[in-house]
Amino acid sequence: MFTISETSINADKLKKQTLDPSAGGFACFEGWVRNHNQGKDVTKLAYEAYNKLAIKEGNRIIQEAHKKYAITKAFCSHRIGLLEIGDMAVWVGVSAAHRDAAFKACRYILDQVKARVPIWKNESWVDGESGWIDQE
Amino acid sequence: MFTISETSINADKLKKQTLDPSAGGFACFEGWVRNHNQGKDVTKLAYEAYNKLAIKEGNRIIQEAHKKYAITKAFCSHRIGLLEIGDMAVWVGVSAAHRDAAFKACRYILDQVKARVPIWKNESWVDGESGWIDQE
Amino acid sequence: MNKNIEILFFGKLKETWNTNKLKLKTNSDDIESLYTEILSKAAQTPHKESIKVAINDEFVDWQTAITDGDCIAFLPPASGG
Amino acid sequence: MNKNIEILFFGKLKETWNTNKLKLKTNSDDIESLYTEILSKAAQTPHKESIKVAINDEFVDWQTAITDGDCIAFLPPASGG
Repeated sequence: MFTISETSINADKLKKQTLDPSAGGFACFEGWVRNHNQGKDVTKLAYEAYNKLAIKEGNRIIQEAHKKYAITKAFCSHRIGLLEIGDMAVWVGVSAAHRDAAFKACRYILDQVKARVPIWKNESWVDGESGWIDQE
Repeated sequence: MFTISETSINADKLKKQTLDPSAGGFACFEGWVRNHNQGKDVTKLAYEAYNKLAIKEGNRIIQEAHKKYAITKAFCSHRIGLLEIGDMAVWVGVSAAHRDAAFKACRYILDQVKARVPIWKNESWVDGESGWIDQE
Repeated sequence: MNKNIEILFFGKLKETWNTNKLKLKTNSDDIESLYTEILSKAAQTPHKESIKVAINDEFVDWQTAITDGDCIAFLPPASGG
Repeated sequence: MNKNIEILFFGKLKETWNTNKLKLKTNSDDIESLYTEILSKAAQTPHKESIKVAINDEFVDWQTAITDGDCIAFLPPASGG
């Protein structure tokens, strides 16, 4: 399941939802707001989403991961709104019987979410400027 | 750092050690004991290690990961002794500025640990038999 | 035929059009024509090739016909994660 | 020359030699010869190609010389994780 979170991402809760008694492997990725990006000192960061479409597209990506890889459960949550340095921006977790599927599906979901889910990052920098960030 | 754990692996503590204020990406893998492996119902599982050599080899693998990938911190811990269904057998976590390095280093450490670190799995099955497990 | 529509702008396209929402009456038949129609309202020249379009919360292509009451969104490249 | 050595067996090799440790006096000069020497004590035929060897807690190759007081380990393929 893909969700948009307007408050802090609860990684522990998401992990509990992803683990499964039948799945021996669990792969996960967390993206954190750091004080430096593309050579600039970041003071704060905001994510904006086209919520309805983001949730649809995010869930399509999760479904694709289930079709492509032998996985048990997969969750992804993306934070929106104003984030502070040290906040978690995105969480992806996948459980599977084998590590290969867990790793590949986790990476697939993260990459596809970054590329396709309508969410945009706006950074504020120490020089007082701010701007919309183009994709890495 | 690579460690051998004779009691439950403390994933939260390992994660805190791996996260770094300068690293925006965190990738992690957990291996859990499940009640089924290679078509057999598992009742319990024991890992034996050649401790001194395992710790040396595990730390060499972590060092290799640091050389091969632009990562910030990497930890791996492997449980030994008698494990129950639902126990964590191995934990790998990597922090890095970018997701690609985090994912690749996490996978590298896991694969190399499984292949090279002198640790052996002994399973007991519902039929009362037990045996040393060959590599997947 | 005149259609009443709503247009949503996201990310840097809000700056391009200086708003996140436009309501207007249009004669444009498809999104491509609508885009050309509203270009005159843009403060800067947007990079059209990188824009994705949606109607009523679903991705569509630029040739998709517009009907009365549609909500059309212009989306710059995603930059989440 | 006679050397006093200790041999450690791990994993399924403990079953092959019915023990996890042997102390013995040997004339073998390297690990390869030592392995041949102790094969007569094995309950089953081990798969030599899959065995790794260590001396004093460090991986070495089969041609490594044995010296008095060495602790030699025979390791089946790892199966952790």
